[in-house]
Amino acid sequence: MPTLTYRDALNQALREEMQRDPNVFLMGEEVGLYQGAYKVSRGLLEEFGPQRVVDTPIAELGFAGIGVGAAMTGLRPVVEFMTWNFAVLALDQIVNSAAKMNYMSGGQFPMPIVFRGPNGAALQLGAQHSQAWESWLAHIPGLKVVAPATPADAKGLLKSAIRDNNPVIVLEGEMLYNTKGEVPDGELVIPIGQADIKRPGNDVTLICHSKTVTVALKAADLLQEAGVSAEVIDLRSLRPLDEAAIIQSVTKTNRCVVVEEGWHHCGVGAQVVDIIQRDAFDHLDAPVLRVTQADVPMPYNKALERAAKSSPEKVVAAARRVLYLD
Amino acid sequence: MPTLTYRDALNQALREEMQRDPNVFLMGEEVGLYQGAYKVSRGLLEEFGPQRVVDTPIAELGFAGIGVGAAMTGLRPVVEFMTWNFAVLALDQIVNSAAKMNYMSGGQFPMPIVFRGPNGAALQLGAQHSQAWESWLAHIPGLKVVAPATPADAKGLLKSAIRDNNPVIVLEGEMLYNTKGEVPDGELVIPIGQADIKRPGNDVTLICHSKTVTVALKAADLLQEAGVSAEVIDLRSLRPLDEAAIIQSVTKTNRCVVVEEGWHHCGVGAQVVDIIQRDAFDHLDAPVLRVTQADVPMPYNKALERAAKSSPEKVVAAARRVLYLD
Amino acid sequence: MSPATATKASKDAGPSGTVLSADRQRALLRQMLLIRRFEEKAAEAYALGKIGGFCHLYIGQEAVAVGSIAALQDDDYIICSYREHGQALVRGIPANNVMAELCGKATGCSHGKGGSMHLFDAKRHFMGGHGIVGGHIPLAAGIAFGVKYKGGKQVCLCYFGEAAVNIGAFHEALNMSAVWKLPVVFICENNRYGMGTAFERVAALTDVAEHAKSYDMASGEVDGMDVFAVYDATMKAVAAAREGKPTLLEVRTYRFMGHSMSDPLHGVYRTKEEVEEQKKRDPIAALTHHLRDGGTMDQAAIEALDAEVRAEVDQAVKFADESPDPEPDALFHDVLADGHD
Amino acid sequence: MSPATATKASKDAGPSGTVLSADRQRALLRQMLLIRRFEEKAAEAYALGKIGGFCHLYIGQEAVAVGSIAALQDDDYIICSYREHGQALVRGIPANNVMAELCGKATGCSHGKGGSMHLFDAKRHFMGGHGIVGGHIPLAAGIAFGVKYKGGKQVCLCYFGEAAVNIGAFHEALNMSAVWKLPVVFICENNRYGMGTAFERVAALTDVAEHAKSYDMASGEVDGMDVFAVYDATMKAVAAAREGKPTLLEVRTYRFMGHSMSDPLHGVYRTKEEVEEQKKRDPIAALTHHLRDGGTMDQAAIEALDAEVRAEVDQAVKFADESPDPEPDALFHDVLADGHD
Ligand SMILES: Cc1ncc(C[n+]2csc(CCOP(=O)(O)OP(=O)(O)O)c2C)c(N)n1
Ligand SMILES: Cc1ncc(C[n+]2csc(CCOP(=O)(O)OP(=O)(O)O)c2C)c(N)n1
Ligand SMILES: [Mg+2]
Ligand SMILES: [Mg+2]
Repeated sequence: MPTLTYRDALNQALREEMQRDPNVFLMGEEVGLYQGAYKVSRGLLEEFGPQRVVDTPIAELGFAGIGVGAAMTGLRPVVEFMTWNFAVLALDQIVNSAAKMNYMSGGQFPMPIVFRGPNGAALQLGAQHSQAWESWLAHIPGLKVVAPATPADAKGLLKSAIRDNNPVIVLEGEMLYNTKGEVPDGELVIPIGQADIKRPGNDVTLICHSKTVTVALKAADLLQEAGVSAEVIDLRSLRPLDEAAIIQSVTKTNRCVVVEEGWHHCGVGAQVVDIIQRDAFDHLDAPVLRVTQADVPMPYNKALERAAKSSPEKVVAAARRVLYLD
Repeated sequence: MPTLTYRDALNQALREEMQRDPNVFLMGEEVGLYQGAYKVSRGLLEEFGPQRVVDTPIAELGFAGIGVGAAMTGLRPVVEFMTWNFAVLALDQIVNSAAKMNYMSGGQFPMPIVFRGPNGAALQLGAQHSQAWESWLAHIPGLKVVAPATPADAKGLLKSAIRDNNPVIVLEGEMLYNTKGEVPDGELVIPIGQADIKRPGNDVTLICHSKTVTVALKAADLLQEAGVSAEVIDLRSLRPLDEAAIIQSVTKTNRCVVVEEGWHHCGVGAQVVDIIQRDAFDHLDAPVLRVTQADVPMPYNKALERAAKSSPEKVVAAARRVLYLD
Repeated sequence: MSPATATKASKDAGPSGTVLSADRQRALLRQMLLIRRFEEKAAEAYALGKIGGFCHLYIGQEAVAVGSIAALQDDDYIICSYREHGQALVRGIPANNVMAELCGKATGCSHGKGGSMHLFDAKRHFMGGHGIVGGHIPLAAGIAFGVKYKGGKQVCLCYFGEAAVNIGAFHEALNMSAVWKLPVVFICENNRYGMGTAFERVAALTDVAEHAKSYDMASGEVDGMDVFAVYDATMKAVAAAREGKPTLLEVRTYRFMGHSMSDPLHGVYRTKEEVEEQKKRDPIAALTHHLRDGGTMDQAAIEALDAEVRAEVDQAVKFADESPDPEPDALFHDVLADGHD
Repeated sequence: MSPATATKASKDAGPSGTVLSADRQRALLRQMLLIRRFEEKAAEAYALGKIGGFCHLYIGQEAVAVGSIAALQDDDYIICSYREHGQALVRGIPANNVMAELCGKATGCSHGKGGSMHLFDAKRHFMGGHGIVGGHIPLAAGIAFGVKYKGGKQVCLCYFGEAAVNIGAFHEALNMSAVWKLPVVFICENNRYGMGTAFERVAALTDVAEHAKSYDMASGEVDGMDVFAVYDATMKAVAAAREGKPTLLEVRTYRFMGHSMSDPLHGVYRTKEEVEEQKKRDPIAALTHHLRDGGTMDQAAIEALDAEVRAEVDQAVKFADESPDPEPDALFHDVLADGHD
């Protein structure tokens, strides 16, 4: 199987879907001539021309709305946000137009649109450029939300997102774009809503998504050294959540730690905990613990930033606590 | 003690704080000449003049930012959103400017600003005008978030909010404005971060805030008829959460239902559940259950809307389940 | 308005060159009356509690929807704010289904899920009423983008109030429409107030059309009480739009009712006298005068037409009354669309 | 630029009527050199990994910050985008503390929490660098609102790039500034590109100043490579702002470096030739020529000044290198401000 970067896997998904369906087009800042701020759209302008690879002004609210309007005419827009930090300006269109249009029209306007771009912190970008929005987006009925962690998942989920008749949020990661992994050529469609066991284990479940999958896998390595077998569940989809996969794992391990990039209060992990205590109450041998970003805006200083982020060490510490090892 | 409407209690808080401190001013759509879309600011233009009661254009992003800028010069702006539905346009200023300014400037710019207005559904306003944003706002470090349910709490919390040196979100309720209650004259300052036991009980804890306090109190009445003593905890403050009050009650009752107006997925209730299972794990005799809005955009039809909202009956049903009565 | 004006205006009507036939003039009157009578009944139904929530009437502004939509082909697109009953009716959504929607019934044009502010009809290319001020202006540009993308010849008409000019979305959408040469016409219905706020209190310049210049866009100022003037201006703008030249039209009109059914007709923000004065410009009175003076319709014919329209509206109320609520299950339908591409 | 121009320009400098003294002219050159040398060192420090994240240099645009801030009083306010090293230095934040901030040190002007994009100095009324394009434009209006509210006489200068003109916040802020007659000057630094996008590809009209007309606001177009022209235009605008008349200035400039340290200097979006051509307009070269030709400074004096500035910047690097990181506890400080009113 070919090895690709996460970036190229996304590029492949875009290219294949644009080849497959002339109604698919890409719009956003710098996606065309500049080949994408993070080069995800490299070569697409050359292959598909400026009508289908549309450079926009810096006007997130406006071009998100233009995407939604285009979807109302049956097109399948892929709207790229240079980063999700800037998409906060477009939330009105995402929430009030895209997520509600089909419902409030009584089913007359399906909304086959994708909003995608890198989410969460990279390195030392400071408070305004380091935000993980998944819990906000997952809160909203009418949206689907995916957050792939590997190149294969990125390709397969983006293809599903583009083919879906609903607005799908694709949360990528600046720190993931260069990571490599095996990606099947051609058709690879991963259904939205399925978690993936990234590493099987028996003693404790580590639930994670996007960038924290690496964190959890490293934590699992460290735990292995201490003789603890951790199962790593990558949620992949945050709305809908794969509740069955979560419950199945916790029913087996009886202990769980949830890791996420974003803030603690009302985060995705809180919802995961809610599901676990509700549906696996009698199987839990310890409270579920969470590892999240520190409850602060992201600081610029490198050491402070590192301390603010979730880490394998923090996950290990939490896992040891739910295992009553400390 | 005088009886006031929630509306007039807010009006009194605004008036007293504006009398007390010339740096306090009110801005928003229709707050002046029109006396407020919901008449919360009645009489303020006449008393304080157009410099301190400022009618704005429909430009939520812009005037929220102007409020933040004014706060940077030491003023204490109270920014009214006609409803929080429209504030989604202003989230960039609330999250990226107000909530982060003090942190990213290394403590040089405290942000004594209040953002307030009605939150959540009223009656048949449809999908775009019926949104409860508390879990989004409570997610953000750098903000405080309060959601008073009674006239006295409204007055006391708004006064605290105005005097606070941090951005405080005050979530009111269109359906609450006409409700009445006793409100002490003059100085009434309720510290932010303290829950309130609205009704003591022993068998089950009902946790609620804002409009769902009435729902929980009615449910408690119904449960009483069935011989169940419910304790009703009004969170009042959603960031910070009064974790001690929550844990104390659940430690006593061993069972809990969390009610909220907003959506389920990553709601405020999820965070409350997380805290309970983490800190009162050994005291829980049943999973915590949640009652929330149905996971749909709000429909216009009256019967569907009623079915979508949380209700005393739904709370009773959940309480009976955690009590293993059904 | 005089026959001469009407004829002259029609001659200037641009590519179509059409002088409106007597039949079409009568049809315009019928549409304006339909809106008026419909809105009167909606007010009644609101008072009776059959309609809930916010309900924004179009009384006083009828010439805008009627005159502008007369310039469209059936497959052109229309998108509106929450004040869209008029446009919905003129576009041909039966009064039955509009009234049923206002009453939240399953037979409503949005199946009872949308209500007064969210009328939709996909088949008729009626792209909705939208509730966030300015929010639908980018959608209009997007619809026009879709048309152009597919090589279609339709245009999109986008209606909004003057207060929306102060919000960012308007500017972002105008700029992109101009840059990408989209087939869209922006129709600003300047009724002088956004809720209780006079435009001049919140806009540095009340000349809405001036904004077009910043986007290198054509513009026009139109008397919104004159249905022919609106028609003419829209014909021109639509013809330009079909060639990829968007236009911003400022149509000067007035709302004879309160902002919504829950707001006062007048009060601190405008006087009773002002409203009375404005009512002398009633667009329906102007058109009936014109038709009578020009001999197109006599008083009896006008009254007959009005009676016909009243009957249609009564029937709509009956239809709505007798229609069922959506099934309880509908609560969970259409949150997501089924299927995949 | 010639002595004549400079003198003439200075004579036109508005209310102040000041002709810039030789000393002040030398001071302007010093500030421009300070920015240039500082940014060169920042690029070096970035390459060495001492600076992280995004780092946007000001090389090529020095005349804008220097010329405009020369028109201010010390207690006037300044607010900027993320491309604000130049303004911070000219406002008088010591190079030491700016460089330390870029390196995330506790001695930085934002105590290491802000970084390159978020330089702040409350005492000096330097209201920050801000990262969301357009986001700080309403803040500028709000600062001006605060000044006016308290009856102060200060103005607020607000810097942003031409690409910000396409975003809604710009329009909302301009409108309210005009309606409320706020003491603010909007300085659009038109360097022709937003990242890799030429303005004409994404703006219907490239004439930024045209937007002022929609807000009934004064405007001006200024040669941003001529420090005196910038000074004169700003003097005029600042004087008007103090009387409650905001101005929009479009200052035409050019960035000699890539958008940020992680972006290419040229490539698909602009050619190497274009950059070389533009470098002939180097504002520092223009000013040194003028000072030399006018006899204000000879080559030796210029070189001595440059050496002095280089030493200052070397010292700043040393200061930053030797400064400590913030304490680990700082992570949790200043999320909330203490105390109550
Ligand atoms: C963004 C936003 N802010 C506030 C509101 C509340 N609101 C609804 S209509 C309205 C006035 C709009 O006036 P205008 O655009 O002139 O349209 P008109 O009602 O006169 O037709 C306001 C403030 C809203 N719906 N959306
Ligand atoms: C709302 C928003 N969208 C996108 C970005 C990413 N971004 C940062 S700077 C920039 C270009 C801005 O260009 P311009 O305003 O001309 O300023 P310049 O960098 O040329 O000084 C972009 C797209 C952002 N910071 N904010
Ligand atoms: Mg209006
Ligand atoms: Mg630029």
